[in-house]
Order: sequence, then C-alpha cells, then structure tokens
Amino acid sequence: QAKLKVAAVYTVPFEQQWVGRIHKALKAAEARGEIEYKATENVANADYERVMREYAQAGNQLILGEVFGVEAAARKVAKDFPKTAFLMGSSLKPQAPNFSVFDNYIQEPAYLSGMVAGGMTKTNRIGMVGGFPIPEVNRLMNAFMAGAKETNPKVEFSVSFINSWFDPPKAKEAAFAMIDKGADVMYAERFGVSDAAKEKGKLAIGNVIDTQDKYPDTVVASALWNFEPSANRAIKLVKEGKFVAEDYGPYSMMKHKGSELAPLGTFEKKVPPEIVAKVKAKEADILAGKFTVKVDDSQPKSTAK
Amino acid sequence: MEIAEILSNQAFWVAVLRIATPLVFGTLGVLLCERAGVLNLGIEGIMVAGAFAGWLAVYAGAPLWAGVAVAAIAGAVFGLLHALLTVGLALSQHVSGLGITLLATALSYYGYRVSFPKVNTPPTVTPFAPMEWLPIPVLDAQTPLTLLALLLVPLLAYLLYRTPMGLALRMVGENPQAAEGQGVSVAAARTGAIVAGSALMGVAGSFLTLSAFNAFFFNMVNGRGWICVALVVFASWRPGKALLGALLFAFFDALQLRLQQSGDALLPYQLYLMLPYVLSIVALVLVARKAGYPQALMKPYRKGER
Amino acid sequence: MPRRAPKLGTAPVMRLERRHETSRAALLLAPVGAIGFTLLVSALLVLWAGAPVGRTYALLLQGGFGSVFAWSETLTRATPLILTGLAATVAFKARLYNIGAEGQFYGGALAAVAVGGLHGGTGFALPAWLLFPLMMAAAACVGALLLLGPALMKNKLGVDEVVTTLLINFIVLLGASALLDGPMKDPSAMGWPQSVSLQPELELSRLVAQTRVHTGLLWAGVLALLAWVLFKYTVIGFDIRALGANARAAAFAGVPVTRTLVLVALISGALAGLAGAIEVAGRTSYVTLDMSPGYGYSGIVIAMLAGLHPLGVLAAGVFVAGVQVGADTMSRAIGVPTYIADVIVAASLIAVLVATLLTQYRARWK
Amino acid sequence: MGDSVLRLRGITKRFGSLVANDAISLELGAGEALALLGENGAGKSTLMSILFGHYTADAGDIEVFGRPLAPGLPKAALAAGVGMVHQHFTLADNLSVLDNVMMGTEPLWQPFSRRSAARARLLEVSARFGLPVKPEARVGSLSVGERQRVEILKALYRGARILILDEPTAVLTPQESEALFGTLSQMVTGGLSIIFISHKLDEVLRVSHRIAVLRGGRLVAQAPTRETTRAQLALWMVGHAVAGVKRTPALQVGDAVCVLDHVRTAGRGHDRLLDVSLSLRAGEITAVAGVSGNGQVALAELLSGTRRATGGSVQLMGRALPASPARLVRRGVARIPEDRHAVGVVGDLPVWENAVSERLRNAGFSRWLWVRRAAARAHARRVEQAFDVRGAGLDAPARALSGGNMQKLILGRALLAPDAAKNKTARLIVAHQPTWGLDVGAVAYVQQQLIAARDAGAAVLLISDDLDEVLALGDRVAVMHGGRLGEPRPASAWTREAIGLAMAGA
Ligand SMILES: Nc1ncnc2c1ncn2[C@@H]1O[C@H](COP(=O)(O)OP(=O)(O)OP(=O)(O)O)[C@@H](O)[C@H]1O
Ligand SMILES: Nc1ncnc2c1ncn2[C@@H]1O[C@H](COP(=O)(O)OP(=O)(O)OP(=O)(O)O)[C@@H](O)[C@H]1O
Ligand SMILES: [Mg+2]
Ligand SMILES: [Mg+2]
Repeated sequence: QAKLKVAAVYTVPFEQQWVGRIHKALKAAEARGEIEYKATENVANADYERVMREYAQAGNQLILGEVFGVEAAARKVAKDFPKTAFLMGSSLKPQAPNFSVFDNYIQEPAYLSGMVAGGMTKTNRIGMVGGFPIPEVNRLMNAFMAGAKETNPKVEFSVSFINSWFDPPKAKEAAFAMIDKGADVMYAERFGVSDAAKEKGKLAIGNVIDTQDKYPDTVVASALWNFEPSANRAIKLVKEGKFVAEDYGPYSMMKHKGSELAPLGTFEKKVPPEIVAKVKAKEADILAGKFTVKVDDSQPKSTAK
Repeated sequence: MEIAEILSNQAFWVAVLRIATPLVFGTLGVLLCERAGVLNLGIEGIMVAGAFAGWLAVYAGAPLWAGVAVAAIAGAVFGLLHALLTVGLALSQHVSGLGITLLATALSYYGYRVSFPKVNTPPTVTPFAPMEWLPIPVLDAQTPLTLLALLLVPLLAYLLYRTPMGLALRMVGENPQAAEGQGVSVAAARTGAIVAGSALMGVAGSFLTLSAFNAFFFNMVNGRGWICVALVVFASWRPGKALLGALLFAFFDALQLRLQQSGDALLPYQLYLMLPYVLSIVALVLVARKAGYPQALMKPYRKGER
Repeated sequence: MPRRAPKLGTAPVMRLERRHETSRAALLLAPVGAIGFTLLVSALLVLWAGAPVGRTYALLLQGGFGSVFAWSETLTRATPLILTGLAATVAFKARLYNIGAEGQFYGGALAAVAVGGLHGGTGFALPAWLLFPLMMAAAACVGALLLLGPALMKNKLGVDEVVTTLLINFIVLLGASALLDGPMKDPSAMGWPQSVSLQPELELSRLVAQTRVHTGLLWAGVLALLAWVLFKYTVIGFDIRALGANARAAAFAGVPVTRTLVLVALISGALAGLAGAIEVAGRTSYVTLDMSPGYGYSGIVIAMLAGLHPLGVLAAGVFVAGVQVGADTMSRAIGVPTYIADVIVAASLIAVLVATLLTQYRARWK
Repeated sequence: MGDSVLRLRGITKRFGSLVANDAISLELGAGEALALLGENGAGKSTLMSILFGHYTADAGDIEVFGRPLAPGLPKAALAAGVGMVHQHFTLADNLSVLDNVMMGTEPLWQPFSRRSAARARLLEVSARFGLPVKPEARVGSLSVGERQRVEILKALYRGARILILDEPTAVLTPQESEALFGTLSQMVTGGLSIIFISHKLDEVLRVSHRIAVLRGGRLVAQAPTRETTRAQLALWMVGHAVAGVKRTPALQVGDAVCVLDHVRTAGRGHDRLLDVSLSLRAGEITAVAGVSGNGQVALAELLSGTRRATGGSVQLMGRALPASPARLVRRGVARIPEDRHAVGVVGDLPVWENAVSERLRNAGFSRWLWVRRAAARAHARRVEQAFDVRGAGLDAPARALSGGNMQKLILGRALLAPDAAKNKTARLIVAHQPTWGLDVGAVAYVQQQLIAARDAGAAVLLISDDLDEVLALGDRVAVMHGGRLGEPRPASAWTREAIGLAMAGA
C-alpha cells in the first residue's frame, strides 16, 4: 500500500512548543514508514490559505495545521477540496464532511501539575509568565491555578504576559521579577522561565513539553501533550477511507493518552509523599471519569498583591 | 507605596542593568553610525545576525569571547554592505537599512534552519556567568558583557572627543565637504564608522544568546534594535546620555514587568508594555529642542557633486 | 623635462559620475541584471541546503506568475503592498519619513471593523451603500490621525519623525492587542483575540471566482492614478514636491509649509489606513494581530523601488508580491527553508536599487 | 617672481557635453599672486577643484614643486603644500574653531589629540598673519568675516605654500577685505604663492601680480597686472565691451509704500532687528549697507514674509504687512532672496515651475487647485525671454542653471507680472544681495532691472554688503549695525569712509 501523503502548515517555527509536539508525532509516523510528510513553518497569516491550497492541489490526502487566525479562509479551502482530509487546530466546531478540529485539551495534567506546585511552594506564591492570553494558554493556566488551590488554599499567583511567543530574555526577566517578589515556583509557559528559576534556585512546572532533562533540579513536573493519538487516529481513518469531520479534542485528554503528567523523575523523592498520593488519586479519578477539570478560557489574573 | 518597595529592591536594579546592556551596545552602535552621518536602520537585522552567529560559534565549540567576536564580525559584514550601499553608492539610507534588516534576519533564520533542520527544543550553550567575584553590588550579578558595555561608554566618548579619529568622524557627520577638503576621506571615515557601529550591534545581539539567554530563537530580538534608534535621538548623539537613555528605558521595562504582576492591576497588560514606548516619545519631545543633530545626517555625499 | 619623482598619493579606485542621458536599453537591462544577480546569489543558498538549483528558477517564476492561481495570489498580495507603497511615496516625496505605515495599517483595519463589524450579531443597521463609505472613511481617518501627531511634532517641536513613527508602531500594535483582548474581541471566537467579522455585505467581491483577488486591487489602482494626478496636475502636488525638494525655498515661494505637511501626513496615513481596511474587507473580514506580514515596512521598499513614482508603485508592488509568493512556493516545492523567500526579496531590493543607480550614474574604475 | 611652483598642463574636464575646462595650461611662480578672472561658469572653480583634488580631470596633469600630483585626492594636494579656501564655506557649524582647523592634521590612528599644542600653534599662526580668532568658539556662532578667517587659517595652519582663494571677498566688508589684502601681501612677501579668484576687478588689479582670464572653459588671456586695464579685462572676460551701470537719479519720489515703525524681531545673535524705523517710498531705491550679520537677514526676511515682527508695526500701502509670502506677493511685493540656491529656487523642480511658483495659486495659473499648465508654461516662457534666462530650457531642473541665469529667473519671477494679476507691476521690491557672486555682465543686468523697476514707480529696498553697489544704486543709503538702522541719507551725503565707520558701529 502506498504511503499516505500528509502535509502540515504551521504559523510558527517548529521550535514553538505545541507545533513541536505535532511535528514530532508526524515525524514519528513518517519514521514508521506510514506516511510521506511535508511541512512548512512560520507561515504568515496572509499566506496561510495559499499554502493550504497548494498542498491540497499537490495531492496531499491529510493536511494538518492550526487555523486560529484564519478560520474562515481555511474552511473555505476545505470546502473546495472535499476529498482531502483536514485536521486543524481550531477553537470552533468541525465542519462536515472533511474538516476536523483539535485543540490542546491538556487541562487535566495542567491541573495535576498545579497540585504538585501547590505542594511545593514554601512562600505560597507562584509566578506565571505567558506569551499572549489566548484560550489555549488561559485554559491551562486556569486549570493549573485550580489544581494548586486544591493542595494549598493559601497559594497566590502572579501573572504576566510578555506579548511575544519568542522572547526568552524577556520571559526570563518577567520570571526574575516574580521571583524577586517572592515566587518560588514558576509556571513555565514560555522558554526562558525555567532558566530564571534555575538560576535563582527556584522550581518550575513545565507545560506541553517535558524539559526536565535540561533542568533536572528545577523542573518538578510537566503537563505533557501527546499529539500521537490524534495524529494516528486521523492517519488510520484516512487510510481506511473513513475520515469524517469530528472534534479530536478528547484525543488530547488523559483518557486517550493524549496528555499526561510527566513522570516526576528527579523530583520523585523530593515531592512530599502526601502530595504525590493526592495527585495519584486525582489522576485515577480523572481517568475513571469521576473528576472533570473545568475548561476556563478567560484571561487569568494575578491574585497576589 | 508599591513603587517605593520595587525601587528599594536591589534585584530591581540588577534587572535594569541587565535589560539595558543590549540596548547600550546597540545604541552606541547607532550613535557611531549617525555621528558619521549615516542612519542605520539595519540594526534590527544586524542584531539577529549577531545573536545567531555568536551563538552558533559557541555552539560549535568556540569559547564565549570568540563567539562575541564572531557576532561582531557578522555585524561588521552587514555594516560593510550598508556602507557600500549608502556611502559607496549613496543610496537612500532608510531603504538600505530596511533592506539589510530584512536580509540579515532572513539569512540568519535560513542559516539556522539549514543547520538545525529537525530540532524540537532549541539547542543551548553555556552562557556567560555573572561576575560574582566583583565586590560591587548590582554589577556582581551581571556578566562580563555588561561590564564591557559600561566600559565602552567612556571609551567611545574618549574616541569621539579626544582623538583625531573621533574628530574626523564627527566632521564627516557635520560637513563632509569640509572633511574632504582637509584630506580626510569621507568614504573611508563613514565606512569605518558604519562597520564599527554595526559590529557593536552584532555584539548587542550576541548578548541575547550568550548572556541573557542560551539559545537562538526566531524573532528574539523583538524590536530592541528600533528602540536603540530612538534612544540615540533621545541621547542627542552623546555616549553618556545614550547610557542614561538605555538605563531609563530598561528602568521602565523592569518596572512594568513588576507592576503587571500586582494583583490589583486593573489595566490591560498591554498598557504596561506600552509604557516604555510612550515614555520614550515623551522624552523625545522634551529633549527635541536641545538635540544637536549631526548636520549631515542622512545626506548622502557624492564626491565631486554639488 | 620629465623628471622621475615619486607621485604624491594614490588615486581612489572607483568613483561615480552622473550620466547625462540614460539609454532605453540600460533602463530595461538594469532590473533584469539585478534580478539575475539576485538569483545567482540565492542559488548558492539553495545549494547549501542541498537542493537542485536548476529547478529553482522555473519554480519561482511559476509560483509567482506561472498560472491563474499564481497571478491571483500575487495580485492579492500586491493590493495592500501598493497601498502602503503609495503611503510611503506621498510622505517621502515631502521628506516626511513615515516609517509608521504598519501601525496605520492596523489602525485602519480596526476602524473598519469598528464601523462595519457585526457588533451584537448585526452591527450598525445602515444600508451597505452608506456604511461602506463610512467604514472606509473611518479607516482613512484613523490612519491619518496616527501620522498627524508625528508630523506636527516634527513641524512644531523638531522631533525626528523616523523615530516617533517607529515607536508608534509598537504602541498601536499593543493597543490593537488590548482592544482585541477587550472591547473589540469577537465573543464567538472562543476567546481567541480577534475582532468581530465585517457585515458580509461590506466585504469586497472577488475579481475571479475561486481565488482571493478582490476589488481592492481596483481601489489600489485608482488611488495610484489619483496620486499621480495629484502630483502632476495640482497645486498641492507642486507644494508637496517643492517642500520635499527644498523646504526653505518652498516656504519662500509661498508654499504653506505646515498646511502642506499636515496634508501629506493625512494623505499618507489615510492610504496606509485604507490598506488595512481593504485588507479586512477583501481578505480576512476580521482583524487579527498577525494579519500583516510587515506590509507597512514593505511599502517603503516598494516606494523606493518605484522611484517615488505613483504609477511605478503599481509595478513595484506586483513585482515584490510576485517574488514573495513565487519564492515561498518554490521553497516548498524544492524543500528548502521558507526563509529563502525573504532572502530573495531583500537581495532583489538591494540589487534593483544598485541597478537603478547605475542607470543614472556610471562607475569609473581607475 | 621665482621658480615655478605649480604647473597645470592641458587640464580638460567635461560635465556631460559641457566642457568646463578645455586644455588649460597654467603656471604659478614662487611668491606670485595670480588672479583668475572669468564670468560665472567660466570654469574657475572647476579648475581649482581639479588642482585640489575635489574633481578628477579627464585629461592633463599637475605638478607641484616639480612632482606629479595624484588626481582626485585632496589629501595629496594638502600634503604637497596646496591649501584651498573654498567659494562656499566648508566648516562644521557645530564644532569649535580649533576642531575645524586641526581636523585631519594629526595621524588618524594616533590614540590622543594634542589639543593644547594645536591651540598654541593656531594662536601663533593667527598672530603671525594678523587673523585673530577664538579657538574654542563654536563656528556656528561666528560672523561671516570670522568664518572666512577660519577658512584661511585652516590652510595656513597646515603650512600651505600655495594658497587658492575662491572668491574670498564676496562676503566681506570693505574693512575685512582690506585686512585680508594686507594679510595676502604679507604672505606673498613671505614666499607663499597665491591663486586668487574674484569678480571684483578693483581688487584683482590691486592684489595680483599677474592675471589669467578664463572664458567658456578656455584660458583666453594672461598678462602681468601692470599691463592691463579694467576695460581690457572686462573685454577678455565677456568677449565684448560692457558698460557699467550709470547712476541715474530718481525721477519722481512718491508716497511711502512701506513703513516700518519701531520694529523688533526675534533672532540669533545679531541677526535680529532692534527698534528699526524706515519708510520706503515709491520711485526710490533705499539701500541698506552693513557688515553681514547685523540684522540684514532679519530685515529682508521680515519684508519677504518669512519672519515675524515681535514688536512695532509694519504697514504696506496703508495696511498691516501680511504674514505669509503668498499674500505678500499678491499685494505686490517682489522679493529677491540672498541665497539663490538654498532659498531662491527649488533646484530639483523644472525651470518653468520655478518661474511661476510664487503665483501658482493666482487665478491665472490654477483653478480649484488644478494647475493650468498651458497658461503657467506660457508665462514661464515669457519670463525666460524677457529676462534672458539662458542655458537650460523650461523643463530642465533649475539647478542646472548657472548662478547668473538662476538670478535672472528669480528676478523675472518676481518682477514680471502675469496678465491676470491685479497688480500689474511690483509696488515694493526687496532685493537682498541681488548680485552676489555674479559676473560683471550679470551684475549690470540685474542692477539695470532694479533701476527700471524704480523708474516704473516701485519702492526698492536694496540690502547689500557691496559698498560699490550701495553707492551706485541707492538714492538714499542707510547703514545697519547691531540690529539697528541708521538714518537714511542721500547717497551724495555719504563718503566711503563715513559708511565704513558707520558699518563698524562708530
Ligand atoms: N558638479 C558639476 N556638475 C556638472 N557641471 C558642473 C559641475 N561643476 C561645474 N560644472 C560646470 O562647469 C562650468 C564651470 O563651472 P565653475 O564653477 O568652474 O565656474 P566658475 O568659473 O567658478 O563660476 P563662478 O564665477 O560663478 O564661480 C559650469 O558652467 C558648469 O556647467
Ligand atoms: N548638480 C549639478 N548638475 C548639473 N549642472 C550643474 C550642477 N551644479 C552646477 N551645475 C552647473 O554649474 C554651472 C555653474 O554652477 P555654479 O553653481 O558654479 O554657478 P555659479 O555661476 O558659480 O553660481 P554662484 O555664483 O551661485 O556660485 C551651471 O551652468 C550648471 O549647469
Ligand atoms: Mg560659482
Ligand atoms: Mg566659482
């Protein structure tokens, strides 16, 4: 059987955490010999529609990407190429017959990592540095905050945004500013935050990717996104000719192994056992469907003075 | 009050100096070019090139200072191109500058992607360490690059005001015909100033990847170069005031990062981010009357043409 | 009589001499030579990435101009570029160095949506024939006002407008970000920071079905023509040209300097604002923070390539758009990083500038 | 005259089709003062610029003290002992006198400047040649005469053995010129060789040993000064005889057209008016003399509409003086600015647009802001013909005109009323240095036009640094000093000495 032709259109470079996860999942499929994979990074909003059309015209059977700024245009393309399967990061609903959507619904591990953070902070103060307050970011921050509150009701949060996805020096400065004001656990939404924590001997919680190997004494836990379940499902369905428009959101959730709390690794022994127990219990509840983490896309606000 | 509390924290001043460092390098670089009469809007891209080249050298195994030197050389190469276009061919300085920003940025990104086609997390290097051995508070938390930036200020002032070279440089920025008539080659002096200034811009970029952070990112210069162009006007083309301006800008930047995180922040965070830019314009309005523009700034000079 | 004595000094290597007339052939050859040079340089980069150079050029040309689809994409992209190019042309002609077209673009885009958007699901209940001009006027006004400040600061206080317009870009972008996160946010965008959509009747129609080219292209063409008429046939055009060429002499001859400068700022800002509005009405239908890949800055490049001639802006706009689209497509087809597109645009800009210079000057080598 | 120190052989320089220098060969002896004469555009400055290395000749070579000089390198010329005082100042206003003088005199790579030594040397040179300066003064704050001194000191400081002065007295007062001549003869006695360019024949006859005349890029004559006469020189320069302007008395003095009453203006240094009262009457030329920089610029700009009064009142034909140039023109004021290149014309715009630029908004040349090109061009052609503007054609950029033709264009623009204009002729003419730097032919032409306008009933204000011109044209003459204007007196009531004293503020 011929390899499936898959293409991806990303609006940011491959290094950006969440695009990195998609890219990795597809690369893995390529390495397994299942697909033939092409991708374009850093596509400007104005070019997005063209690139999608080009890929569709070139005979790619499955096209992935993220269409948050260009929903309308992307959906038009999907209409024009009804035989092509589209799986797009989107905040809106799927569009029949061929436009499926996904989103990084990893609020569950974010909640769990918040629980760890709440148990680790000594100053009861957690710092959070974000890029832009978009739903994909807000949702995880809010879940994280809720989790931290559960294990430590006294905890307070400092939140700030740097208005850039790629300014690690600035993210680092923002993190320093929070540490100066007493934060001892940092929620590392951007590159640069863990570095600040590491330099100041504080702790950090990872997000989307696991960077504990680079910061063994800093990154306590990470809410990890696995795109593999989504990607593999789409590839399989297209191959079988059964691809339909649906919401892949659930395949980013823990139940489908679309996300997980990364192993505590170097912090296995350092996190208080009662916290570990609580987290384990909560994890089980989530997997059993007994606990649902609330999806809250509103912009998080500082609670600290 | 809260601001008093922020200002009394030593860590705040550490941050100010750290944020200011790339701006000091960049501003001095722009200053050098403009003193010789040439606007260099290439700075934004030259900083990207410096950030990339310096980091790449260190990543490939060169010592940190060699990385800084490579960044300076990368800056100088683009400076040379700018000089060729604006001095040699007397093309529009705005357009050449914007063209170089585009070229340097795109080349750096291209080079990065060709060298690192499949990375998920950006590769890192070990950056400069703070000079803990220094017995001076605030400065002891900085890396040697910050010290270098601070030393460059009096050095450049001395060069400009106390050496024959500095005089020739100022003269070509004030009245190139006069310089030519006194036997100084306008082309050589301007080229030299642009190349040296651009080298400083390259170093400014390398601070981002070799001191402030330890990896190269797309878009990581993030408008810092443009700020330097504004700071030079603010500084009335004087090195001392350039340092002051950079510190002031950094001050507001550090301040907004701290104000933003207070819980009772009612305003959208973007307004805090705006603060340094708004205040720069206010400062410009305040100093405008006194600013002594180099008289020949942005005026191309073609030998033998009136 | 001839004595052998050492010569005093050595002569410079190259100098430029103004040409007194330029042959038509040179005028035609210059851009061709420039583009040839650019392709040669980019070939090295393509080789570095290990891709076949041979196919590169054909693919670039094909991607930019080789099909109806390619042309449609090129013209779509050229539309905002022509408008920002005109904005830069008008301002630069009067030596008002407007580097702020990017901010004015966003200002205009936001204004367009504020007037013509689907607020509360319906938007203002006015007929389209009334709302559309209002929307365009609002966009032009906001763009114009954004440049008025720097122009007045330059005129009254002597503040360098290069710096102020540059800084205002940052302020406008942050302001836009605040608006898209707050009052102008589309509630149905699931929290994503984007504005509400325009009322569908206000959207510009397609010129060719199944493509993105829209009637905004005609707007751009008409405005270029108007700008040309303004410069060539009106008193205001004379005022602008005189002011830019020699402000003191213009003032002496009775050109109302402040008024002309204000007018220039208003026209230039309005054009950039319209670029934003037309991009919204013709392509995106709502505002996002990343809707412009630097159209404002590219406008300057285009204005210079066009030699500050309004009709030249049309050609330069299509050329730059074609290179961007073509190079981008080529990079994908050949499998080299997409950043090559920007490299080619930058290199061709520089090469074309040099080539145009050489049509006016002759390099003499010693 | 000693040995030859400088030898130019077959120097040829073309600008496009124009041959600015045509196979010129010239020699200069040690201790010789050679005057270079010629009409505007004859090629004098070009020749000197080639000698000094600003331009590169197309053919020919140069020997200095017997050694060939590399072309196109001012540095080489300086090293060979050639110094040049440029026609237009080449000084940096923002730098000090010392900076301007010592620029380029020290090795560039020397890590420090020997400023105090340089300062001492500057003061020593300045004392030796009688050219006093303040080393630390900012050049921008100096008067024109002081700047001229700095220009000369720049050359002398370097120990120039051959000094080129391109129209050095164009901007000097008689006293300053006098002092300069003293200095020059002292230098010549000391063994320096001098090439001296001037349009003022008196000066040339007094100062030089030998005179060379260029016309149309060719060396047409050379002769020892003693053997020539004014008439002979003028003939060589122009190719035909020129008559100087004959003084004619005012025919009929009418009412006051413009009255200044205790006027004050703002301004830098001495360039402002402090309490100036003056009445300009129809049919009369009122000439204002003075050392430049004593408020003449303020006076001219005030009456040209580019500067405001801060006190007192100005009446134009019974009404307040309008505040803008455009309205002044409409009220019948013709203005000739001091600096034709920087203020008079917009060099990049075509001649025809410059010819109508002042009146473009008037009914005849535009309607509803739409330029009526045909009418405007027709008027421009009339200006071109009536005022004999030659050289470029209507569509060439104005900068391509030579100085004299540019001045004629400005004169024509101001004086030739278009058919549709309400005021047929100018009521008030404000002429600031109208003949500055022009050759004899052009000077005569401009002066005749002013007289003709007066005789047609215009009130003329002539502001000039050139005493000869002031005395030749002014029906009444007043002297300006330190922003104040003395009482105007009939020209016949003045002697040169009296004026000189008044100019010095005595
Ligand atoms: N840079 C230039 N480009 C083109 N033509 C020039 C240039 N400089 C001089 N010329 C030409 O050379 C001719 C001689 O000019 P030059 O300045 O030498 O005259 P001049 O004798 O010094 O006149 P003046 O007495 O007015 O100073 C002019 O007619 C002009 O056409
Ligand atoms: N940039 C230029 N381009 C073309 N021609 C020029 C240029 N500059 C000067 N010229 C030529 O030089 C000639 C004389 O120029 P120049 O300015 O020396 O006149 P001038 O008579 O010396 O005026 P002035 O008395 O003001 O010095 C003109 O005929 C003109 O053709
Ligand atoms: Mg001249
Ligand atoms: Mg001359």
